[in-house]
Amino acid sequence: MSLLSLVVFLPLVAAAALAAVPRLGDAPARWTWVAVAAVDLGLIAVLWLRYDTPPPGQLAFAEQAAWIPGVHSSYHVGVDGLSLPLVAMTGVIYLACAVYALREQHRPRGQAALFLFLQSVNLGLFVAADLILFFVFFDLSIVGMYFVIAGWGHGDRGRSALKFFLYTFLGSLALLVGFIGLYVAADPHTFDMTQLAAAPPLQGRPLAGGLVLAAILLGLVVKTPAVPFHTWLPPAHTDAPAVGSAVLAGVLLKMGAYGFVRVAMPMLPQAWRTWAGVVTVIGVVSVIYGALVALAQTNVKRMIAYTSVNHMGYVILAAGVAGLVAADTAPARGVAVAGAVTQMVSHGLITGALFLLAGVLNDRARTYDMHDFGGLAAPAPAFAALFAVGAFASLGLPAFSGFIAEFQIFTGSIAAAPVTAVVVLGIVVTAALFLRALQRVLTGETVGRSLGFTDLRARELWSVGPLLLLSLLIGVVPRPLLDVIEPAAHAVVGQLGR
Amino acid sequence: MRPLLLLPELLLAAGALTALIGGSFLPRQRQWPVRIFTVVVLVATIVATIVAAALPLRAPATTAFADSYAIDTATGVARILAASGTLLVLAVAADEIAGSARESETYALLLFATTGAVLLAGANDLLVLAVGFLLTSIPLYALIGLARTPGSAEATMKAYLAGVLFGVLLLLGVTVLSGLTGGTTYVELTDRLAGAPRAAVTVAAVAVISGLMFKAGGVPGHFWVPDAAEAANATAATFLTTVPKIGALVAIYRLASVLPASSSWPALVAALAVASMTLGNLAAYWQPDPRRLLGWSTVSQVGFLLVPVVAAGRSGLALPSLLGYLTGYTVTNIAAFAVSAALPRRRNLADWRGLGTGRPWLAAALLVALLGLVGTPPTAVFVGKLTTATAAWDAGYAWLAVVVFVNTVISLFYYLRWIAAAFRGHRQAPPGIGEVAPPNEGRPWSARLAVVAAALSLVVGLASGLVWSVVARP
Amino acid sequence: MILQTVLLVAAALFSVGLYGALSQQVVVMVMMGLELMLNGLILAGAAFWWYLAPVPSGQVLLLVVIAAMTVEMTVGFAVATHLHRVRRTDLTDQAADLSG
Amino acid sequence: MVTHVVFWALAVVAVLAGAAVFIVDSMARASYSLALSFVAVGLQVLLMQQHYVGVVTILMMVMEMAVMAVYMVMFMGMNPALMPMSMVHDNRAALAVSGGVFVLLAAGILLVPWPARRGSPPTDVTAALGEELMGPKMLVMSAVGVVMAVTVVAGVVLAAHRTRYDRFGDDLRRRRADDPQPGGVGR
Amino acid sequence: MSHLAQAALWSLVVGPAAVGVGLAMIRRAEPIAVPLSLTVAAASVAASVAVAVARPSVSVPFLAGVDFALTVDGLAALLTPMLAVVTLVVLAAAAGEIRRSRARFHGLMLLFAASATLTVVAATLPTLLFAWEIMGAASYALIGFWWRAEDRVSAGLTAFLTTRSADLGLYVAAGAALAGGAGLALADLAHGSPGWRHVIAAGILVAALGKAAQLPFSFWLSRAMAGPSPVSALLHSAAMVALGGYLLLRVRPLLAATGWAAPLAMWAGALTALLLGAVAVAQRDVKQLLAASTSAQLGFVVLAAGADAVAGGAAQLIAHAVTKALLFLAVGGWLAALGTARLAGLTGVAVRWRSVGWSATVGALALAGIPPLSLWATKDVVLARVLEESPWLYAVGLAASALSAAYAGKLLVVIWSRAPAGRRGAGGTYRREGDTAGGTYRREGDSPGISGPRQAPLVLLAVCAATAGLLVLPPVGAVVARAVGQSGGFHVPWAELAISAVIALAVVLLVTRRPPPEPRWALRWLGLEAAARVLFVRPALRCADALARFDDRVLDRGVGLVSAGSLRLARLAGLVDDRWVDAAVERFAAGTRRLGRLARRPQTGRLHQYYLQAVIVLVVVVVVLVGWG
Repeated sequence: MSLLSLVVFLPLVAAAALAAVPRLGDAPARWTWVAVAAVDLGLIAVLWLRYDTPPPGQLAFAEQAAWIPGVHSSYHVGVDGLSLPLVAMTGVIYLACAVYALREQHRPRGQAALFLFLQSVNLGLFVAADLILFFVFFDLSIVGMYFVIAGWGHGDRGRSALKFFLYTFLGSLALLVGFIGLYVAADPHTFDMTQLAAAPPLQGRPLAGGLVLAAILLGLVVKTPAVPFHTWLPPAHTDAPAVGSAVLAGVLLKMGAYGFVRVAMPMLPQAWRTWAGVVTVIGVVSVIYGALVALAQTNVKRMIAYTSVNHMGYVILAAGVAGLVAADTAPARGVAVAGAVTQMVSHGLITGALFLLAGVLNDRARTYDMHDFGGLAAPAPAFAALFAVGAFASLGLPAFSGFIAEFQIFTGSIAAAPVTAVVVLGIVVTAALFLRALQRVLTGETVGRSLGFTDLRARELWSVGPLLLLSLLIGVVPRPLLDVIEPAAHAVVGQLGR
Repeated sequence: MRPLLLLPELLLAAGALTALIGGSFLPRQRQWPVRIFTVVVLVATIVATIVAAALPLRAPATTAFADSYAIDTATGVARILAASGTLLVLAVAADEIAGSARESETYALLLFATTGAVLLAGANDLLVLAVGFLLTSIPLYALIGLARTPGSAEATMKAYLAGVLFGVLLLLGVTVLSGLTGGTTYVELTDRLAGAPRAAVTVAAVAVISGLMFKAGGVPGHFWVPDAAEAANATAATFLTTVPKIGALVAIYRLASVLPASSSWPALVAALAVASMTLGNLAAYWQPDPRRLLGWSTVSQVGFLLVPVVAAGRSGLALPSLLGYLTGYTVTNIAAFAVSAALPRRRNLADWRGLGTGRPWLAAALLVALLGLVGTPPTAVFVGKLTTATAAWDAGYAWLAVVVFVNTVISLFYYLRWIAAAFRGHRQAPPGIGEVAPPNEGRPWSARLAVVAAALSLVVGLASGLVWSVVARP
Repeated sequence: MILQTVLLVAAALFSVGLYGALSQQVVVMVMMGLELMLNGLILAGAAFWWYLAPVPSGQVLLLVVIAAMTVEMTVGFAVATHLHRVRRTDLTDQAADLSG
Repeated sequence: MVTHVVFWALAVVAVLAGAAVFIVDSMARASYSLALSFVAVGLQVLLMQQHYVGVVTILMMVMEMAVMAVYMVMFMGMNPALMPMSMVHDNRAALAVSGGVFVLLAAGILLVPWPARRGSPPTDVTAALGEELMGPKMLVMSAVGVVMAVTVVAGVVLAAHRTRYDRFGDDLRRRRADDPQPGGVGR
Repeated sequence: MSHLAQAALWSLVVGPAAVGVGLAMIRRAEPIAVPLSLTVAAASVAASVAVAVARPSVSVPFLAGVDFALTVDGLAALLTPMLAVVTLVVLAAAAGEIRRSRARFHGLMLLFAASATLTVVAATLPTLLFAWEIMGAASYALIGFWWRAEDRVSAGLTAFLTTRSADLGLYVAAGAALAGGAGLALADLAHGSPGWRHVIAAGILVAALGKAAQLPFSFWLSRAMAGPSPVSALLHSAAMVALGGYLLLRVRPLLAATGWAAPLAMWAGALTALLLGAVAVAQRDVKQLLAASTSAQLGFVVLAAGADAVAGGAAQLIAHAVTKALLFLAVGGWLAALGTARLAGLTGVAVRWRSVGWSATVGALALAGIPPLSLWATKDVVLARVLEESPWLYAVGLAASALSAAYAGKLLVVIWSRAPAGRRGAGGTYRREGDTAGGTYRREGDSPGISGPRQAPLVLLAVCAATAGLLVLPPVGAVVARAVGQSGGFHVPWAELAISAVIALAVVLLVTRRPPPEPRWALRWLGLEAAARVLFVRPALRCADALARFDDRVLDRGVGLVSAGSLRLARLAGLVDDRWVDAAVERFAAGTRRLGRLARRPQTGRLHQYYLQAVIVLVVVVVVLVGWG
């Protein structure tokens, strides 16, 4: 059991322990969660420190063990520049959630176990190097999130959870169909990602390649989510608990986006090139559409949910642009892909923080509606400050990670496909909607539910603060992150050239 | 001749008779020795199978009684599965019928039916097939009728009449086939069917396969399944939705691989598969009674199980994936039924509220079992679905793989209805079966079985490499 | 008297039996219909044996058919009795609670 | 020639008797006509040189129908002579379907190019059958034996509602079985 | 180059930024806020002088293939100290004026100043954009500093949105630069591939005009007046607006390389100088007057950038910066004292507060271009250069300078004229006009009257405003010209200087005789808001009309119209989202449920019907298979 497997399965073991020990009190359960999450993050830090970029097409810390030899599927894990940042981001967000949930009253033991389970699943997905393994974790994450929403949510949670489950499960099965297509097309048959990426099947078979890609895209796009497959997102977020939303937006959405760079692009380069235009359009539409719809929301959580559609739209756009292979745009497309991966990390941190803050609103005032608040800055200055910082970070202000990501995506996309310049309108709309929200909720005379609003408690401060701080850090000193990402990004672009 | 090759079957049949006779001398409350004996017989069967398979002194695959019975991996796996399936069912019986007047007879009937299932699976001769059909069907009628309730009587009648009709069909097909070829063993069929008139062969194929669909419980022979699952007692319901299917599906596989492609049997099987899974899923959609819901879900599972049969002879994955899926299906389905058997009074999904808080382990078992039946990784059925769909695609039936997964989405809905009910809040139930349930509400053995079987389905899924190495033996 | 003619007679018996099985309400009468179908089957089997393949296995098949018929009927009587005892009816239509 | 005449006569008898089963208005008569139809078929089988099977058919069916008549009167408690009955449903559909099936079967029978006869019948069919049973088809016959046993068990379990524990007490200690009417086993 | 200088350069940016963020975030920093910020500001003055002398340049790797690079070239060497000094002075003045939330105020100001400095020394596009956007955000926070007043916050929102939409130009330019292949360093932009070069130039031009409040973006500046007057003093003089012009000065080779960008910039600058000058003349509110004059004066800088008169432009920037800072601080003092910003309310203030009055007078005279004060010289050096380009532009420039003399004169007349009694009532009418600035100054709880410490900086600024003209006059001028790399060497256009001096004096005298006209179009800032409405909302209207009824009431909603228009669109999108996309899924689910009910039909419970179904199914199957196979 090497370090990587330890990182992945430590939370799972802890979850099993928590679930098995029936007489465990609430406080110990909560603190166990925090402790395990912290240890896991520490292990991830060790991982990062001992990481050195593997040669293209290979993985660091790779492990392989036979699993289902009959279909050439194995337990194969490893990390590279695409997955390592996401792994780290996952660890951070789960730790933040653990801290945030320290005051959870409703079945804390179950919640801790469930979230630890989810953490294992998500980490596993990001390190999986075998399609079936990938799918296993992909599906289990859906199951776990279903119980998070149905068990700890509020509002019409049952329905939202069911909708989420059916929607994303449909997507995951489409994904599985695509995977089987890859397997059958590969010669020799295999589910191994590295082999499939090394010798992409379905080259020179446009129809079959297109169909398989379509299945995979459907699965990923539903999860990402992109217009018009995003309608499960707002209800799920609105009814999910704060930590649930943070994990859902911060980590689960990335699974879809990660699939683009990990599965779809390297394994179906030709089909991807053929359909890159479509993907680009989907991305552009998601960006603009998500921003506009978010602008129309008066429910803070719904608004943030729709900005997720907008932000993930940038990722899809970059992925699509990367496929628009032209003469000398390879470096630019590399920049775009690097920006996409950065965006995944950045969006995870920032949106996670914003959702936790929105959770504070509901925790104090039992509502998310902007109109119920006003002048909140007076009673809750700390909340106001963090919310403002989060908002500016999310609208892509420099010195925050969002700028790094979006700047790369913009420059890369515009350089590779000048038409995509329209998406810059997105950041103006985003700015408008966040400033409007700030004005509605924080400024003006203190009225409505703002009266008697207690400011952030320590646990909330210590869960949200670090996330934003990290985003700031990335925004000011991006090199450590980019040094990890860029080689892998350029490798992906290189693979697309085949 | 080599009758020793049939040692497991002999053990089962002899064990059945012994249990029957031995039981008749035991006082009603003390028939447990028969149960123990049955367990011993089943374990012995499994051991015998494994030993025989492990023995190096014969070629991996052979036949007995002049080609009329095949001894190969499929038969071996079927023996093990049928025996262990019955073994697990005994746990349900231990709660339900312990001390009842017909306990010994029940064990005897279970063993007989198991024998029949194994005979079906191994049948390499049309006549053996027909007799195996009888041998599995007849005990089932009695088992369904065991619970002397109006419902069970009705279910018995329906199962019986359906059985006879499809038996006639089976015999019709057998008659035509043997008439055309002048032989009954599959070896002869393979040689001679090629030249036979296509129309006649097609009619015969339809007749035989649909006759077997009665035992498998798929379209068009599915009508009795939900009724029996609902009305029969838990022991019978669990058994007859699990063990006979093993025999029937392996039998269908063997027959299909004998038939000439000109009889377009793949189209037939594919059609039956799609019909079964779709009808089963849709009909299960609104069932209020968990037992009946499971009954319909088994219909849909048969549809999934038929998928690899379509690929028979076209993909090397066909047989292993079928056997693998059968393994996963057996444990998972038994787990699901065991959960419903553990709380026999909750005959409406609404009654299951608060299970998650009241009986966490049982709830977990239910969760694993149902999600397993959906095909959620990493349970055994997931591996089954994955491999079978892959086999179908590999054999050029990509659309069938797609249909499989579309149906999986549909199936998700009704399984979730039960899960959601079980995990939603506390339960406002009529007094008497409230949260503080009387100790006799729960049935300990069934509950244990549920947890064990659920765990098994997880283990089989995770250790599918091991399972595969068994089912993929040459 | 050639194969086809015999088979036609068998088919006639089979269809008559099928009609009975479909139309009768009393369980025992339905059973009679099924028996009649088997009857036709016996005739067809015999004809196949005689005209196509006069090999012993064909005879065994006929025996199996007869055995099956007997067995099914025996169980049938038991089922009918059971139904009659538990539900006080011998009509299929009066035992139609389980549905949907 | 003679055989032809006889065959056709028997054919007519068999089919008509078969049809009569569902026309006559009492179960007893129905069972008798079924028996008649079976006898006719048995004779036809005999015509086709399969003496053993033919005889077995005839004997078995006569016995079975006798049993059925008795059964009717005993259990169903209906007097065959008096009780007229026509209990049919969906008659039209049944007619249509069975008619259609007959047409299809006939069409198939007439259109299918039946293969030529393989080999010739053994000199002593019955002996050959015996050897077949004791030889290659032993498994089948032994399985049939098991089936018979199962049938007994199943039949008893279903039909007999009074178990040994009702007759001899839960611990089977009772010397004399107490039966509702005298004359059971264990007397 | 010494590491010391590099450290100084870093500290110049990092120091204020870090301290600023700290002050703004940490709540208990209130007591130490003012001393700390003043110390930092003073320190950065020293550092700025150091870097101005040593001209260091530093860089760290930032994004793919492009560094986070700072460099101090001649231009930056001129501006950095000016920026630092003005910041220090304004902060010192603010120490007296802002009494509550000092920590937040000084923190934001320092952050703002730091980002401005970074903008000045930025050497690559990402670095520039980095500073540029933070500057915008800080300005938002500062304009909306008194967040309890909704209108101030929304004024900040307007400013931020307008400038950010202009900033999109920089994003596009960055993309183009990456594609152009010449790299993202500001110096290399001119060498991009010809096709992309135009895109780069266009993008930068838009961004710069937006920040510099040139036409057509000028209107945000008038809303920006809602902020505290120290903010205006910094934002309008040295920091944000000025840097728009500065950017154009930085990239003039690029503008020249494209061929069309330079003339465009010249015309934009000239027209802004002319029209906004007219606007300034027409204003009745002193802050609005000064705001308009800011746009106008920066017009000369943009003009200079286009005409490649870097030295003149830089000097103009500096001179204008000190002058404007001076005027805003002075006016701010009066506002605080009197509670009104209306010109009519300020009559005779110079008589009441002499020292402030005299400083303000020097500023006003400089603004008017009266020799030998600063703007007189700087402006005319630029104009002289323009004359070589085209006489028309020169004419426009002269007219513009005449107008500047006019509004400066107008201000002078007001502050020196004898005050009629009952002036106080003016405040009331003033409030009724809807601008709440006057009304809200009271809330800050400032004591009326201009205290001692406030006067020192004013005097200092007045001296600078008087003497900054030396930057273009011998002997310093030659040095400056060489420093900034002025093409064509250094010479003093005595003739033009004389002409403009005469014009300025004449206009001022004229204004003192009879007040200038106040045309409505000018009073309303040329109806630029209406223009924005037409340009941005009309399309929005058209889409919205196609999508849903989008009523005209929106037309009254002022500047927020762009967002209002898209708001409607957005609501519709939201509707579509719920009604169609979602509904499709729901419908599918419903269909499945119905099928579920349907599928239970065959299970009638009647056995003979099962028989029928089975037989029929089989017959059909057989027929199909036999027929089809």
